[in-house]
Amino acid sequence: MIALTRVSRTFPARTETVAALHEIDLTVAEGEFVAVIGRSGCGKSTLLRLIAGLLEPTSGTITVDGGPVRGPRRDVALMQQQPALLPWRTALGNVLLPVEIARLPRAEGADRARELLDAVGLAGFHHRHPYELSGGMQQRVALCRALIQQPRVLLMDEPFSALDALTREDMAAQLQALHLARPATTVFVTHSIQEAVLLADRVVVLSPRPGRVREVLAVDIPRPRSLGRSAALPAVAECVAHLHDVLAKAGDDGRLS
Amino acid sequence: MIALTRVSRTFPARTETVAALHEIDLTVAEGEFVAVIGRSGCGKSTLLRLIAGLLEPTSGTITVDGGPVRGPRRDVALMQQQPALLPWRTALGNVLLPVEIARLPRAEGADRARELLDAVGLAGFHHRHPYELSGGMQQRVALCRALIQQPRVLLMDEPFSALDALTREDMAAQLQALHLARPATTVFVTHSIQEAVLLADRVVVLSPRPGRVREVLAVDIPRPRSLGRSAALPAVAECVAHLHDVLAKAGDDGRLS
Amino acid sequence: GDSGDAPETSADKVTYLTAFGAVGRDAFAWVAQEKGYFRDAGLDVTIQLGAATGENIKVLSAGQAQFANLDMTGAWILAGKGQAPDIRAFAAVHQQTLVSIIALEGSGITKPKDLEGRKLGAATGSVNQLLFPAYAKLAGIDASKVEWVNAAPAQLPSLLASGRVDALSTFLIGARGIEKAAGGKKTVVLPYSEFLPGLFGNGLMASSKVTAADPDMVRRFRDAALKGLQYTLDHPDEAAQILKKAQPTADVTAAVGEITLMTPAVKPSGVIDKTKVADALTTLESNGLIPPGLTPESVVDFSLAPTA
Amino acid sequence: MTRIRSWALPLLGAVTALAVWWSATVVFGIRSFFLPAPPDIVEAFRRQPAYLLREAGSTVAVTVTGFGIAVVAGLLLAMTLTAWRALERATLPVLVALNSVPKVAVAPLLVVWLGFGAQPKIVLVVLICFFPVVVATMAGLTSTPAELSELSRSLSASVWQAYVKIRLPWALPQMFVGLKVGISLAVIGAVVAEINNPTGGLGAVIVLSGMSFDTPLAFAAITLLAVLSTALFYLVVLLERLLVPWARAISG
Amino acid sequence: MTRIRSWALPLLGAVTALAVWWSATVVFGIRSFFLPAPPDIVEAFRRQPAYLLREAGSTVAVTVTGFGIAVVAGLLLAMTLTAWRALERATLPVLVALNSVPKVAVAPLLVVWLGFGAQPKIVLVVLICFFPVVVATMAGLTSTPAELSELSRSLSASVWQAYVKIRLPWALPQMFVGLKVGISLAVIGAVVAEINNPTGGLGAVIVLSGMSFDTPLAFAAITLLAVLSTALFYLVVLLERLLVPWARAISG
Ligand SMILES: Nc1ncnc2c1ncn2[C@@H]1O[C@H](COP(=O)(O)OP(=O)(O)OP(=O)(O)O)[C@@H](O)[C@H]1O
Ligand SMILES: Nc1ncnc2c1ncn2[C@@H]1O[C@H](COP(=O)(O)OP(=O)(O)OP(=O)(O)O)[C@@H](O)[C@H]1O
Ligand SMILES: Cc1ncc(C[n+]2csc(CCO)c2C)c(N)n1
Ligand SMILES: [Mg+2]
Ligand SMILES: [Mg+2]
Repeated sequence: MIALTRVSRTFPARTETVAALHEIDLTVAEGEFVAVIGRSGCGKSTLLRLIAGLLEPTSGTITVDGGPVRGPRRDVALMQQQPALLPWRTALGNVLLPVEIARLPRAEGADRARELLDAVGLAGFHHRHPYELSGGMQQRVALCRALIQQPRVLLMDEPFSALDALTREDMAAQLQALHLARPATTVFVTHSIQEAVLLADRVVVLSPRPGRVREVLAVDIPRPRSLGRSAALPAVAECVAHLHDVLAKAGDDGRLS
Repeated sequence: MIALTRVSRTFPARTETVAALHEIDLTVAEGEFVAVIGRSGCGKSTLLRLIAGLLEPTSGTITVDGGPVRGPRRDVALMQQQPALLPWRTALGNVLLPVEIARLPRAEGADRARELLDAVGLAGFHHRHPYELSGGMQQRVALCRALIQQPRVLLMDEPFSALDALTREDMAAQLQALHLARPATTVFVTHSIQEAVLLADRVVVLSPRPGRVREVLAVDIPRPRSLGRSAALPAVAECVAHLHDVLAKAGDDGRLS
Repeated sequence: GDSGDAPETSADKVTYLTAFGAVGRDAFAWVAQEKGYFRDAGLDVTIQLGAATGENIKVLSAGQAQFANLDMTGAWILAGKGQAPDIRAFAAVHQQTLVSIIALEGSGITKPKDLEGRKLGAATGSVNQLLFPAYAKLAGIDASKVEWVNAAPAQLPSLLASGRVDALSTFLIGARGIEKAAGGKKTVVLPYSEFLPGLFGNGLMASSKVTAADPDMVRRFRDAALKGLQYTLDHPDEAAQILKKAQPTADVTAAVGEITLMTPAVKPSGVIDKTKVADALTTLESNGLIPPGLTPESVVDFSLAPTA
Repeated sequence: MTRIRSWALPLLGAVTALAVWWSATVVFGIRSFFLPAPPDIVEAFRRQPAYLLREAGSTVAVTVTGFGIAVVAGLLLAMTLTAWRALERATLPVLVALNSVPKVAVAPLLVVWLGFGAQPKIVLVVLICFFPVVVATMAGLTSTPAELSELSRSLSASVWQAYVKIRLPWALPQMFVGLKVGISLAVIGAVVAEINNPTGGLGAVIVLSGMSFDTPLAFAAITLLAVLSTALFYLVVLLERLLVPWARAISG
Repeated sequence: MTRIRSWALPLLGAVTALAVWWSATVVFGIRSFFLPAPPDIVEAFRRQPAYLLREAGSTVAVTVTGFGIAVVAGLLLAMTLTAWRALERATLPVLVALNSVPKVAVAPLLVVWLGFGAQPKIVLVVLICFFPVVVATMAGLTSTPAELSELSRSLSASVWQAYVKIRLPWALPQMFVGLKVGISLAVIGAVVAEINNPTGGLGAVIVLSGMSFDTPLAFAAITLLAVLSTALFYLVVLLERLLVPWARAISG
């Protein structure tokens, strides 16, 4: 479904050019759930932007659904790292934006939007504007906006970063349920190794500066994986410990003082 | 150092008033490190804003250093939930903002800013503007900006939320080192129960809607606590498990679908 | 504008431009309107407020108005430059130019010679300035010793009253208004016509397109307008009241003043004497204001102008 | 309390301004021909209130019509120019050049071309207030935050959808800067047109009363104009409050 | 390639505008005293280039001086009014009312009060371009995002520091809307003053040549004015590029 071949991306700057990604090779099969982890600044967001067709690679080729990526596609949804909510719309209105843009039936869309908002725990907040919501609430609105599109490809950039541990687990469980019911090809950037292991078919570890694929770990734990308490399963613990080590060796970023 | 007595805060809205915090009683001793955890939207950011003097309580009293809070104070530093960087300043320039505002010697400040930026892994990025930085990098710049003030009271709102697991551990370790060397009275909002346990003298659990103090747990593990791997210590694990349970019972927010 | 009574079905719809807004010298048009002279002549006249000579000529040329009252001397200077080739006068309102030097009593200006070394205000680029060298030569003063100040016409009285200039060159009929502006001080008036008697003042004009297409209508308009002029001279106060009724901004006292001051220069017949026109053109030529070659026929339609 | 102060302060300001003006005329002994004192103006107004109000009505009609046309046209042009940057680079300099032609010089030409009706006046109003609307709206439309542009692109929004759903709402607060400057200029444009072609309106009153040396009447017209222009300005401000309440909420 | 197109497009626009104008004069057989064709204007310019350029220089001097004063004063006023909202509520309506007094009506008074020198002209320029600068800067100064205001408050920044370090830089892109509108108005203000009091400058050329029916000369002056005004406008744009490069970087 998604295939990156020797994809590099640099950003020009006054003094020196920043190489964000270097010769990335990666394929994601149809319906597969791939998690991406890596040090801050290693190019995860850049990777998602490239797949979403928002950025062009400096070199290399990206194909989605067999065709080269020339720009954003309707069947690809991106949840950005920032909530990026429209301040003049309520929570519900923000979730409905993709419905309006795709010109889908509004009534159905509104029903689904309300269900989604209720599901992420924003039942009483449908008609609140973003500035009346806490950071985590805003992020959940953005999550609903990505999910309402029911895309074939779902790209998520740290979707749960503003959520507390428990809400995070709830959301991850819901995402897993949705994925099992209707498997969208998913690339999921996360900071939590555990979350990556519990959600993904494969975990991609990027090393920083420039971002390269350091390791790809297949997680062969049967689904549905129970989250939270069961994170202590030996298989999960082993994967987590392994990824932790890979990540620790993956770069000298964020060094101790 | 900090004392909240029956502090409540509501937000007016068109239809109904949102009670963000309800009769909070909390004291933080001089040099103490208190972590605050709670469900998304339970009022953690509101609590910090109240202590920082940015919001007024609807009822109740707040004192810092013996005096009632009437507005922001120079010896209180707040790291907000959003990076809130000035887009026209470089990373270094952003870190130097508090130095300039407090009219401290600029050369010394610049040295310290550079040290801090290097310490958080932004050695090559001193002269980059915020839009050239990744989300996690921006957050680290904001962290440096809070730390450069060397305040007597340090209020941090999810300072590591945009960081990957390993960078997060590095940062927490540095923060602990700084705190041991020069103990500022710290209120630290976090999403990670483990982080709360590893850093804090006491962990405050807020229950949502309205936010109330559900439990205050003293963490009696000797410092320096080794982070990362040692998180598996039985004492830590016990605390984490306990807080997890409290949090799970603390509200029905973010319910599963 | 004021369109008078309901037009008859056969009435010719025309637009008439006044010489300078709505002041006493133009009152006769509203009198003709009010008294029904235009209607009786089968005309449905819309009176528009004109601006300076040049603007009025442009409006006539463009066909946005059929008739206008404007300064004939100024128009002919432009015609001499080939700028108003198709404009023809068909009745004179002022038989002599009303351009004058106006100063305040006590300013030390009582005769032309006193102007030397003084500041003179006039409408920007107006005929008043163009004519001054000729006036100066005949009055025996050195024109180069006078400093000119350009300003908008309506601004001139305040420049004089505030002492920013020592005298104005403007139409003598404005004297009453200037006295009002100067807080009741009396004025000293030195008319150009003392030395330049042959020049015309305001006159009624049309483009040659109009005069050629419907000379009869032009005659009807001319006669109705002149009838209004006659009535105005006979009844200055009533004329001023009629003006005030149509144009609420008009000042009755100043209007009566204008009408009585202009009366000596007016022949209600509107006659335009061909030899006088020729003389006037010669005066302009000899003072270098127009190149030679302009004939009376090219500026006046003598088939339409009253001859006696 | 808030309600009371919401009227008290502007009133206080107006009264102070009047007091300064009045005492200046008294202290410096300025004659009413040069600068009439407030009572002279009140007197002038009371002499013919119906006339003045009728002319004010005609000025408002011209102003509002021209402003309306300018806003719609300016909005469309700003959208076109920001959507198609090559067109902007080709036409904006010409627009700037045309805008710099003094309207006072254009007014007589408009009469020559369009006659004495309301048309040339409306055209002048459009010409004078078009530019600020375009410049401000263009600035607003190009200030969409990168993450919102990215959102709209990632949703494959059409150009039109991106404008209607995202860029234009975001631009509204800045567009209102253009509208506020524009409405003030619109009134001035109407007056300039009326001064030039005094068939009606407060501009005609100003120029004609000037010719009759009736400075108090001219100032009565100017005062009405000031009241009218302030009212229109605050109508625009009111519209802003209604349309973009969120802008005040996200800034502090 | 980009370099070439950066000149080619504006040039294309200018040439197209000229072509439309020229062909209009030919097709409709417009006489040169109504609307001269480009060659008439070039001819008029070549008759006395030194004179025209000298007068243009004098117009530029008046424009730039007045604009400079208006920018500084407008900035200070906008800062004062946004820092002290009670003052804003008391004085802004008066300011709006004063601004609506047509400058054309004020110009003669200025001459009576200040004489015939450059002063009344500069004052008129200041009066005409002050308002857009104030409105735009105020809008910019009140649009600081809530989190940045919160930052500045939490740092206990003084009002002055908050303005200089945070609110003003943030307001710059919006302030430039006011500057761009203002510089165009400034040129117009200079011309209006010069038309009224034609002691020099391109406005004097316009009104004097208009009086003597030398329409091509008037249009030569108007053309120079357009060129000059466009140049000043793009100088402001250049300044914007230099001062607020980050504004383009954070929007898309
Ligand atoms: N300005 C505001 N207007 C209205 N309601 C507000 C406002 N600020 C906060 N709230 C409400 O107050 C409650 C607490 O918000 P707060 O931001 O303190 O939560 P939080 O604990 O920080 O959440 P998170 O972990 O998601 O950041 C929420 O229900 C929110 O909707
Ligand atoms: N627009 C840009 N201009 C210049 N450099 C950029 C730009 N966008 C990203 N970069 C650089 O590219 C690198 C990768 O950035 P990216 O945002 O992809 O990181 P990330 O892995 O998402 O980090 P984080 O976990 O902190 O969000 C960083 O070094 C960043 O400085
Ligand atoms: C108060 C007053 N001032 C000036 C004039 C004269 N005037 C009016 S228009 C114009 C220009 C004609 O070339 C001139 C000289 C006047 N009649 N009344
Ligand atoms: Mg990222
Ligand atoms: Mg929060």
